[in-house]
Amino acid sequence: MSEFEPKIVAFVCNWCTYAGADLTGTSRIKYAPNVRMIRLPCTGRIDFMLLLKAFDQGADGIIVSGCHPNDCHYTAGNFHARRRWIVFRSLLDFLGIDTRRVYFAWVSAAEGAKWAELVNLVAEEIQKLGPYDEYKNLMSRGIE
Amino acid sequence: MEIERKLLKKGSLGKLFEKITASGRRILAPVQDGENIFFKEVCSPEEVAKDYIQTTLSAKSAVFPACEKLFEYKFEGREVKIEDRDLNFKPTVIFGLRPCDARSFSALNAVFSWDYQDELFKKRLERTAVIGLSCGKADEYCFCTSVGGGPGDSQGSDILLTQIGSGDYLAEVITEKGKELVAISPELFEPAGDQDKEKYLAKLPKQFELKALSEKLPGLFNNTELWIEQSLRCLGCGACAFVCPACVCFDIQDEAKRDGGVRLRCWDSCGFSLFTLHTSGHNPREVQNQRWRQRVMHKFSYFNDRLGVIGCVGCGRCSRICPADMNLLEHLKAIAEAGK
Amino acid sequence: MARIGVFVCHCGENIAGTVDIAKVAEEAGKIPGVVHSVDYKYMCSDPGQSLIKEAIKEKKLTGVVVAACSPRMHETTFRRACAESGLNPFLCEMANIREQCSWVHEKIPETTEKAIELVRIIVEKVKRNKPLYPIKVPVTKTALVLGGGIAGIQASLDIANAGHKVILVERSPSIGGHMLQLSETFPTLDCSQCILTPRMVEVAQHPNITLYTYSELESLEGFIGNFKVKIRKKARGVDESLCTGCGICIQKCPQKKIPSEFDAGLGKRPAIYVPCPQAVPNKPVIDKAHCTYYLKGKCKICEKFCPRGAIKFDQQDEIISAEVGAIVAATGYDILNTDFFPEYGYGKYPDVITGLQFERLASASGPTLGAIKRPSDGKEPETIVFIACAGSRDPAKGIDYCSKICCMYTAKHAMLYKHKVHHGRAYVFYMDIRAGGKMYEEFVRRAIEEDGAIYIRGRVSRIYEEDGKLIVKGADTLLGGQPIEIKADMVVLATAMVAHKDAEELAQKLKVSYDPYHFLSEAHPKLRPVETNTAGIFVAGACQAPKDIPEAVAQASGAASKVCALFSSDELSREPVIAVVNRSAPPVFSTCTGCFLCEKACPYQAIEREEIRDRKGNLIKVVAKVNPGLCQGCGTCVSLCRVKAIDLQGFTNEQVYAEVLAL
Amino acid sequence: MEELRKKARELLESQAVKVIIGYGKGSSDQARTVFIRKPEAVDKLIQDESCVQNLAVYLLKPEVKALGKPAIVAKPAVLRTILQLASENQIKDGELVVLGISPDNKLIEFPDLKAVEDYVSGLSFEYSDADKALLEKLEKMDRAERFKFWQEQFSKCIKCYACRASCPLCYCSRCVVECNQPQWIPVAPHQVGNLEWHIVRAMHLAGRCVNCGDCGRACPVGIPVHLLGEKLAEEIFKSFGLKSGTKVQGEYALGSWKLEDKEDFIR
Repeated sequence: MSEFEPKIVAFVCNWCTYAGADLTGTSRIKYAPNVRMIRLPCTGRIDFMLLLKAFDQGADGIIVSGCHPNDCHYTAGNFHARRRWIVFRSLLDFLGIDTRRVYFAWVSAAEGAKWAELVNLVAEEIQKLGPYDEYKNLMSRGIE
Repeated sequence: MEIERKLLKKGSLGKLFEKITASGRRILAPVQDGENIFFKEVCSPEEVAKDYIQTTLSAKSAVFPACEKLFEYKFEGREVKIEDRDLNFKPTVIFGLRPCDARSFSALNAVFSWDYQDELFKKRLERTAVIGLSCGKADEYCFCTSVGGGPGDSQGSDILLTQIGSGDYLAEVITEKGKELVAISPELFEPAGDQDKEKYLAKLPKQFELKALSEKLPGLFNNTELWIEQSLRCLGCGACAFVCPACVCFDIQDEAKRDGGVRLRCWDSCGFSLFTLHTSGHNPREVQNQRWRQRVMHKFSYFNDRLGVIGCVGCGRCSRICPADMNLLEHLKAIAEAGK
Repeated sequence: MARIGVFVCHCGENIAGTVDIAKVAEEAGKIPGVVHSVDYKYMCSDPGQSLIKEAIKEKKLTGVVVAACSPRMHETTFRRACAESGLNPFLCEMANIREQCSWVHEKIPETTEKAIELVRIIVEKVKRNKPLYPIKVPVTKTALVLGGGIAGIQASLDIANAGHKVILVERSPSIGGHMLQLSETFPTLDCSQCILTPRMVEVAQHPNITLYTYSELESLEGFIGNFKVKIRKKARGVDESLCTGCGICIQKCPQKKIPSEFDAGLGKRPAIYVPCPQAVPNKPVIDKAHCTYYLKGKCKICEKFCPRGAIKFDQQDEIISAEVGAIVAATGYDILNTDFFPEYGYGKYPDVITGLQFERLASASGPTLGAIKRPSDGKEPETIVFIACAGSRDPAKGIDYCSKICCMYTAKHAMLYKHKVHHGRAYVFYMDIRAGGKMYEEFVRRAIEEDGAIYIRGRVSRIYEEDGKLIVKGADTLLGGQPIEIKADMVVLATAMVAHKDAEELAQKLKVSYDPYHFLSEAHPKLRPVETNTAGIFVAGACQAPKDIPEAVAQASGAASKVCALFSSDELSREPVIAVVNRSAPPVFSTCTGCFLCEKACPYQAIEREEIRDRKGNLIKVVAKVNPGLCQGCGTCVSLCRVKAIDLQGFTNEQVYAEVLAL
Repeated sequence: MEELRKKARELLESQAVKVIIGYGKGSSDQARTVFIRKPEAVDKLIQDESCVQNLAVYLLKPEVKALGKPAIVAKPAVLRTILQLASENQIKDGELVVLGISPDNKLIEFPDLKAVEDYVSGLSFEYSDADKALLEKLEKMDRAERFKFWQEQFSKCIKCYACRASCPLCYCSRCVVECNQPQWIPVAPHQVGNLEWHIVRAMHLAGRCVNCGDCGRACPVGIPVHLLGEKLAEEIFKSFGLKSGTKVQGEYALGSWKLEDKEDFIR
């Protein structure tokens, strides 16, 4: 059996984390290649349903990242997002969905190194957790 | 075929289940789940719910699942490859189906083999045998006798069991399929002797004249006041349709992913406003009273006109579960008795 | 059907070094909808761009994906190239296979695989891109400047001199602000009033400036280029058009003992007054809280003596409406006051004063005409203790920040004192000396070395009075915390600069954000220092953060130049990446339910209410509408909208969903 | 009950309202909603323990609106619903008469919605003992067990949307599950479709749900969906100090924020 390669999907804001990840590139800091980025203007734009869709697509881990508090390009998008994630995480946990697989982070445009560390950490931890079969197995259920 | 009357000992059920399972069939039977009773796959009679009037859902999903795959497709480069679905369904025996539910299969069949022969439905039905169970009890929601059925009605069952005083069952073998089931384990089916089946059946007087109802309905189409009056408290959910053993409306859904997808058939309900919504934004059944009218008219008028059956078996489920207490029987009575 | 072109860039070896470019181009070519897929050494070069332009025409492309560097780098380049070839620029997107792929991974198959997927994600997005067009908003070329301190004056003059109309609103009776109260200014020690008053006069006389003093912003509506403001012109009790500023009323007023705001409470003024002789406009106001007529219903002495009949006791507040295209908030600061320092005895001992009070003592126009005298007995102080950071940098007082100007003015105060009282002793307690600025460090050194100010690093713990002296107890942290006690005649507290008490209210009126200290927030701390998060509203001076005169002036000029840039054309063009509320045919009209929960969440107050009516004018429903002038495109409303009635152009639900489905 | 009937008669006779939305005798031992439009019909109104449905669900229904100005019989949960609907711009003061029913079945009259707000502020709202016990049981489970529990529950779901239809706050003219460009939530009642439906419904009601429990009562297959609302209401109160349906102009928990909102889960 080939070694498990986690599938990681990252939803990031354009102004901080996407720029931070660009900086990781310009600084030539290496990180795990199994992350796919979806760029949105702001964490405020990240609909919780996108995370569900990512799991549907077979994601083993998800990263949601944006500007640090008070740094939001749109002043408050990240604050709205933070509230949304507090509630959403509570719901996921209540439903028994593995919140260890959803990572929230503030990565600023200056934190190229933090981005690399984050991706590596997530890749490593998801590697340990293994594929998210519990969710993937739901996909075929209930269809006769 | 002439109905054969046999006696199935209460103690023989276990053996019967064993034999049926061993023959490669699965058994669906009512199983208690909290306050509800659902048809689930079982292996022994111990798992089967006791002493119930009606299951929460009918056994409709055995022949018409809530969500079934029609076909799958895959992208291969720029080509699309379609994979038809496997029609080799596992033979199924539905045990403990009430006579009303058993009757519903003919209503379903009437639709699925009307102008178009629905392969999936037909194949499933072909491979399904019904061991019905007569009703010794009824509640105030039951009205099978008013729509042509009865607590001991055998239509739709391949074998109909009626529990008699001793706890044993009078088994009426009704169809060839029934005979096949008996043949799996003929030793369990003893001669019945002289049993008065009627004695063990629930007493359920007719509540209204079906004929009167059918005759009045066409003239009531434009009686908006009546429909509003009846449906004002209706919330417009699909619960009544989904618990109904005779509702057949479905929706086709394509679920696409990156490399392919699947086409699904799912239950739908005329109670939803979306059911008739046009792309233009126009909705011919814009408000709930129109949808309620459709529900009543379809089941008791259009269905009958086109297919010679009515779309209701009097199981009473829709009224039992309705969150707004829309009591169908009450409404039908009101219509049938109007102007009397 | 989509016809997408994919253009894969080698970026020399930058991408090609780790990613198998040929394979990316080949695999991209297999994605449904892609009709053209090529690679090139440098896509951003002229020949590279030509490849794109030609393919758009030849292959009739409906969308372009450039797989190269970050969109933050070259999106504009490639979008422009598309536009030149007749393709709407918003139909072009970039897949970032350099910064987020080739530069961060090794040369392994997974890297190429990732590049292919990144391209696929963007292809799926572009298939759903729609042509977008810049949003045009008309601009009213009049600016509103709030605050007539040095920042407001500078901004007003700069804008007015550029040929645009300015409305300057000042809430006190005269413009000039705190700068007018100062004695001399660091590091040059030139007279504050000497440099400021000519500017004040210029404002008053400028044909492009309409000045409203003793006035405040009442309300604000609208958006960039199109604000509607209401200004409350408070009743002065004096008809300005009749008053010549002769000052007889001021002399005759029987109330003479009112503490003068201008003199920071050290001097007195009558009930009808101008703040200072240099006031602009030099026309008095009646202080209704102290005027005998308003209090007791009789007096009217001023009215009797006024040769022009300008006194109008029945004058009412006036609401002035105006339309403006831009707003500069330059409302300044306040100083921390009174009971904030019980340990220093401020308010209890008259000779413990604030820095601003010292300015008035040292000012030639002040209550002592420039002589340094104790407020208690008018004696010349032999020893003065100056305490820097009185409140500033003190989390216990709720002020974590540095007030920035105190180190400098404290050095100046010590210097001015020594210049006037040669034998006097000036002690300065400080935490750090912050003298960053042109000639600032030299200035402080001069105070210490030439003028002999004694600097003690440490904080003062307590001040109390004993035998007519103020006992200042502190510690010298440079000497290991050795306790120090100084018998002083006067103590000057370099009190913190704070936001006005009503700064929060102003921010809410302007719909701009503010920090926890109620200073107005700039749009970006580094790169957009004079803009606010509300388009068309700018900040200047100390209302944004503590700052000294040159900084306030520089920021004011910066804000003015932003306003002028905004006024440079008749229409303003904005990025079309904004939210829109869907509209559809009857009977739906819009799927918006009108719950307006988005209205509360929008950081820009861009959500408006629109009434949908039938032909007879009956209200059908009220739905949300996004004001394109205000929306900045964050998309918070989009995630919040339960029915998905709002979508964000450029990042629509369909686009983003398709991106995820491409994973 | 007589008090209520008397008031209802007065309102109808004086034409102050056109219809009374209240409870009447239903099938079996249930109560059902009745729409009383004539003063002589007020005796159909009943008020006892069997009256559980949240009648506010009818306030926004077009056919009911067409009847004219309503008076609504409102137990405490309905009062909260009314306040929540008001803060969502769906109903306005003066558009309806609220016939409050106190927890001990006494009639309370409210001159306006502000009075409803004042009354509601003095009430305490507790979850039922059965709900509390089930919530506690779920909290005690480990994550995987909870997952199993809910998957078993959701496997019963047939997407009849009775939860949605019975919910007075599910008033969207087009529910997100009916939006198909894109189709965020699968329409099909398969396992993922069911899970996502219940997640999205819980999220869309988070900060809005007044915990009347009608969705759980309406479910024909017995899924305790109302627990999701109860859990999130708890979380929102704990984290943000907000409680839906307590103010005429209430703050929407997910449409506001505070600098000090917790972020211990954010790296």
